Amino acid sequence: MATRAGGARDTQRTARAARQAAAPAEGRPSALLGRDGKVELYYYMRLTRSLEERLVNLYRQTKVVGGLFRSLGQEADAVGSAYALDRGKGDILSPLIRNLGSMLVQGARPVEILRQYMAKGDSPTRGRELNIHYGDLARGFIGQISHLGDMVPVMAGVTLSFKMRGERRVGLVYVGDGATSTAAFHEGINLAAVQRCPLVVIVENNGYAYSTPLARQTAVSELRDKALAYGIPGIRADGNDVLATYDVTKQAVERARRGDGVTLIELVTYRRKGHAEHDNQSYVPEGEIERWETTNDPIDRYVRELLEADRVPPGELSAIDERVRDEIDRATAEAEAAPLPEPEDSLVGVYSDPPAMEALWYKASMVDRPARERAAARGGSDG
Amino acid sequence: MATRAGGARDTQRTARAARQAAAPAEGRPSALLGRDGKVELYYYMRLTRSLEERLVNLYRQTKVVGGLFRSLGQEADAVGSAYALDRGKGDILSPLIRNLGSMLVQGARPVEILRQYMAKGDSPTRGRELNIHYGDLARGFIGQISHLGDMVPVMAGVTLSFKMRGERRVGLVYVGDGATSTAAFHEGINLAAVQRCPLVVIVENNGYAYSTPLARQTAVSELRDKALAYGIPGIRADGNDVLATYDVTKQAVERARRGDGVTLIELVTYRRKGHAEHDNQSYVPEGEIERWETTNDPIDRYVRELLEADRVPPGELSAIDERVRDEIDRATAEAEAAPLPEPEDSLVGVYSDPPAMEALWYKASMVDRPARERAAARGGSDG
Amino acid sequence: MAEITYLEAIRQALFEEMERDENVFCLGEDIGVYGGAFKVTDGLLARFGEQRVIDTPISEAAIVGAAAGAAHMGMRPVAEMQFIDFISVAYDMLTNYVATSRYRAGLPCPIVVRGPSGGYVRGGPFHSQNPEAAFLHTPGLKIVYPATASDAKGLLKAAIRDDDPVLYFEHKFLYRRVKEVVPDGDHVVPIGEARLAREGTDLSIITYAACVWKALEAAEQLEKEDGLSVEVLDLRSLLPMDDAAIIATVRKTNRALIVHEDTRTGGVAGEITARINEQAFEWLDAPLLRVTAADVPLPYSPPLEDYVLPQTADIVAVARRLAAY
Amino acid sequence: MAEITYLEAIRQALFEEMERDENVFCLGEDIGVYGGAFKVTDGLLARFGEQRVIDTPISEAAIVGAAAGAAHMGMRPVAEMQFIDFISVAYDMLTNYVATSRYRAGLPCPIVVRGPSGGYVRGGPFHSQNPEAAFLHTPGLKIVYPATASDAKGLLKAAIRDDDPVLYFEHKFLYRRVKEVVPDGDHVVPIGEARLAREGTDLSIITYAACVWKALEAAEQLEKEDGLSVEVLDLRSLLPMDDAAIIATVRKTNRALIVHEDTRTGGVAGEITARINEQAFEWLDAPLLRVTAADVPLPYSPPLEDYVLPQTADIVAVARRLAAY
Ligand SMILES: Cc1ncc(C[n+]2csc(CCOP(=O)(O)OP(=O)(O)O)c2C)c(N)n1
Ligand SMILES: Cc1ncc(C[n+]2csc(CCOP(=O)(O)OP(=O)(O)O)c2C)c(N)n1
Ligand SMILES: [Mg+2]
Ligand SMILES: [Mg+2]
Repeated sequence: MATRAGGARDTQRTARAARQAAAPAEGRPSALLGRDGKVELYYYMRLTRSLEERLVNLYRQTKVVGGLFRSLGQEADAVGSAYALDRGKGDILSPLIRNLGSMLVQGARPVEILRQYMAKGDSPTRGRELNIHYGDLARGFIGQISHLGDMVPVMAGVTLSFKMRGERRVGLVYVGDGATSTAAFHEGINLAAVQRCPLVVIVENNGYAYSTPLARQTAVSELRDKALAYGIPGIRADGNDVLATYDVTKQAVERARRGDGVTLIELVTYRRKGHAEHDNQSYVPEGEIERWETTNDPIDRYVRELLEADRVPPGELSAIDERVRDEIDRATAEAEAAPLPEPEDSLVGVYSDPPAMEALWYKASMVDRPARERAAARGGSDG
Repeated sequence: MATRAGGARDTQRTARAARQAAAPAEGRPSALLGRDGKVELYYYMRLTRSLEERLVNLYRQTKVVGGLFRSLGQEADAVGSAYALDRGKGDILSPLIRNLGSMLVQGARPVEILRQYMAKGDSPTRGRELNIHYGDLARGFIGQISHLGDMVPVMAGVTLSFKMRGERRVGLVYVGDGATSTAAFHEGINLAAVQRCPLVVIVENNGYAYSTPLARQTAVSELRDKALAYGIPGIRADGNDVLATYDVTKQAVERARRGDGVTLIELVTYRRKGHAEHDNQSYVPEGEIERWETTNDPIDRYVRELLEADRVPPGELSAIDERVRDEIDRATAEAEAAPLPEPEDSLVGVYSDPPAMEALWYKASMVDRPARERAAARGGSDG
Repeated sequence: MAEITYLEAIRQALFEEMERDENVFCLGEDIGVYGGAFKVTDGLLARFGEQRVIDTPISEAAIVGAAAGAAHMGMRPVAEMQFIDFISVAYDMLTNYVATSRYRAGLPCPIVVRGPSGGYVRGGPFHSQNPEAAFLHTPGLKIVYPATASDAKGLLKAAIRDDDPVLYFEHKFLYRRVKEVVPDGDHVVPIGEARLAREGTDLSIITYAACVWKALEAAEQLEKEDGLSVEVLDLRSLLPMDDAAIIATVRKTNRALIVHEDTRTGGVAGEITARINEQAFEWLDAPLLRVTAADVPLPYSPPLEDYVLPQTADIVAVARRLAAY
Repeated sequence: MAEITYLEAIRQALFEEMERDENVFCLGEDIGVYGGAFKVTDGLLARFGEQRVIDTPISEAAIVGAAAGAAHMGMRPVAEMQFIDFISVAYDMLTNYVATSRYRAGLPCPIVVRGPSGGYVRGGPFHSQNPEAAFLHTPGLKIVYPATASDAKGLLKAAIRDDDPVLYFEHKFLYRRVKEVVPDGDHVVPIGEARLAREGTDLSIITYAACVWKALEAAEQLEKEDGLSVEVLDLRSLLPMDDAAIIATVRKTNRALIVHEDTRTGGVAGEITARINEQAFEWLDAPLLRVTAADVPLPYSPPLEDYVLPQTADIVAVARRLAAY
């Protein structure tokens, strides 16, 4: 019946071959991490969790402006995957709302996160954008916007430019299970695949998109199968195993760096908190959250591994916890002390030229600044 | 490495199972078509080709307003797939630009097509839309818009309503190879899949999207693999074999009617003419077109099959050719005689209420109608 | 009869219309089990079941497209955008497919697309948008944007019953802040009719949505402090626009300011200015002035958002200028 | 120096900018081997190779998104929409991601999105659109829409060199119908400056794109038949808009009509009216009048299209009314 090719079997063979090409080889990359690297992974996971816990406190004190988004129970997938990038080589990632950990790995500072959440004038976006929506090219992360999926085409373009210029840099973009249904995800990953851009797409499957379980999002049961539509390898790994996450990502990153194109990685994890703090998760089947908490917490699992397999002394880990606490305390004090932005800063930087929009003439009466007198004096006439 | 399920093999098994479920069974549905049915398939293919040839003549005489789009060499896939629907049951299809044949099967009349192309006032869209962009719910076809992919969500909604109301009707939507890259294709087919809508998606792989070959459109080599991302069966068949096309579509249609959801069918064919008449196909490798023309013309192939396997006397087929010519001659005369629309009809029917937009006051001076005097007399004041 | 909130008014309209007509159904993200991000569809799933309250994938283009397809078949879909900001993903479907359907194909497309809109809520640039200006420009669509609980209910009912596509923008700042007793029975507010929110003789404020309340506050203050009699016209419908009501108030007071929360350039106020200019030029004793957001993406930090969005004090300042002109 | 067409001017600008700056590259559907649906990019592939002239899948959102990503990295992408009508698919990317990039993230996004626009070509509702009004409303974008070959070249160069995103609309009716000798050398036309296309004293026509030519025809006719001296202002840039030039012509002639090919309601003329009203109210001796398309999707059959779109005769009729006011 099929004319131009030989039917179902060929396709499956291709798909299988693609998977094998990217499947972890005998020697796991994480074997080369060394003790320091392994401990550092712990540090970033702990920093993520503790920083979010601090944010919960601040949220309850109504010091957070807007919603609060948690990655409780998902710290391993963000940290392990970001750690697989090479910051020295100029790799770049674009996180999603539950990838605070990946930003910390790239060098985002707790005080920045706190200022963002508190809408401070010296926050990285000067109070313009919320929560972890910010970036820094120099440190290798680009801020997301709210519209899900949109960062996939953007990162396709970032990595297209690496390819065009012959730079051996790699990009990594995160999407949630829900975001795989978006228009932008599809157009972006397909373009990247056909252009063989050096891009890794992490699909963080945490079981839910807001209240919507995976089964209502898509008819596939494993999100790695989304890769099959784009002719790229699709890998699935345990997102709550930080080393496994590191391993699969590292292999995909190196594959991209070699010029072999895009890999999609599904990291299986679980969203233990609601979509945001206000969400009471009434839609979650009883016992599900507790099961993940007690049997599959990524930090607990990793601590056991460090203590048992790597024989890290417990004191070393609690010293890290201490250091993290200190860091966050200092950052909190610093962030809380910072002022909110000046109203008129809102007019600055829409364009490169002019550097600021002219204030609407009637606003002059509200903020008492000499610079505005002129505009006010003109009367109802300068639009 | 995979926690929630067992790795690559499971997925492949699922995919294979899905394919087998929809693969043609021993008894081909076309075996039940009977002689009349088989001859009717020939009639529609011939009608498609001859009607387009007439349009080429009219185009050269500059009687066609706008571009002309051919389906030369693709008649089988449109006719065979549409023929698999059950018009008596209220099935509905939405064609694309190369699916004139599918509309003819649903009862579109040559005179309508000719009037559309000549922008006549009594064309189905009263001169508002071009070429084959029109529909008729009563006859079971919905007109496309130019924006590729957009009909997929629309047909998802059409078939969702069948499901909601418990109607045993089926929908069928055509997209080209190029249109699989669109946002709307992705969002629409995924929604239909997860809702198990009674929808058949035909991907007409004719090798090109305008000048862009498949290899620049997507990194998959077989478009049926797009189905794997949506958890639905993906079938591939020879689109130049009208009976094979009928068979796979019929099975997918019955599957949909049973409530088993969406099937994606890739029909492999070839676009022997340019994107539109003006396109000189300079980008096509030498000999490719001739090869398809001489060795794989769907009408030639079917004629041989009818003459040899079904022992249809040649005279019966030439009588059909004759009948088609007559029909088209009459339709041409009728269409040519029809007047262009009245200018002011352009204002009618944007909304149900008001039934027409008010004419801009200054247009009154151009069309000399008493009804407009009033508006003109009002002066420059009624917007 | 108890007071109900603007949000509850919307919920009631959905409920009553779904009771009235079995062809009415809802689709959108998290509208079923969860009852919607703002709980607007709370209780619908329990009452009407999964077939009529459909949780969709995150696919705004498909939500709108599927609504259109179902509408062709006689259904009356109400599609929710979780935040109206995401309607941008469905921009093609709405402007090209939905809006032209009747005109180009004679195919009715009676859908409602609704969702939480507007700012003053510290939502930042992607959870505060006012998308009306982007669609005002599309023949074939209708647009409503209510300011009161009664209008929220009555306009949603009218939108669902309308034979053409209606964009129904609901202001999330008003959801729980605005309450009133809504008329009993089958309360329907016709699309295309403005509402005189306050009578006055010295000048007119033409506005809609959350700014209606700021205009009323300003009018109050201007009356008290300046002895000015200010008329406030709440447009409610933006497409079609109630030209008669706009012209009537301008011819009455001879001075008008136009207030909207949306950014200035290319905003709805321009269109209103053009219409007044064409139809009441001789009645104008002063230029038409606009009070709007500044032309920037809406920032999130309170001092920034407050500065960018129109405030009561701005309206007062401009009204004084206008009165003194 | 020979005359070149509007189309050739665009091609030359692309060519010269790609020669000048290796960061400039083009991406879009069928722009490489085929040279674009209108042959605007003809020859680029041969000269600059596949890395800099990229044929993409049919994915307008990805084309614009990828352009943005590359722009962040220092590239200067020029993205083609095969017809500008398909920019609607990229509406979210443009308005939410691209336009806000500098403001919310300090991330420059110097991209150009260009494509064949406009009607008068029997293209029907989906190959004739004028999308400027949909984007005028988006702070962070710039919009240009040239009428002459010189401006087509000079504005495209300016757009490519601009540090912010520019929507560059090119009118397909003008592609091969308009020709002129384009200034030698590195001809750059600054964004934001209107062009006085004809001087006059009795009334002003403010317009842009293909309608500039209709306005000039009308001015000619009005001079001959009515002895009227008509000034024609070609805006060229719509965002930012050249308020100074608009106000200057209105203060000079005291009577203005605004002409655009796009539909009336929500069109750019509303914004222009508001600005004139605010800044030159006392100078107006007559209402500002609009000549625009009727508020319908653009139909394809010649009598319908001709009736819906603004014609020279319409401009003449309205100008006479205005002169007699
Ligand atoms: C285009 C778009 N539609 C809707 C939303 C509203 N929304 C924000 S988060 C969310 C769920 C996301 O789920 P998922 O992608 O699985 O990420 P997760 O929150 O689970 O990490 C939704 C629907 C959005 N941000 N963008
Ligand atoms: C969203 C969108 N982008 C671009 C176009 C312009 N366009 C019209 S047809 C075409 C190629 C279509 O190719 P394919 O889907 O393979 O269909 P075929 O013409 O081969 O039947 C393109 C790019 C369009 N119509 N819609
Ligand atoms: Mg999720
Ligand atoms: Mg094709």
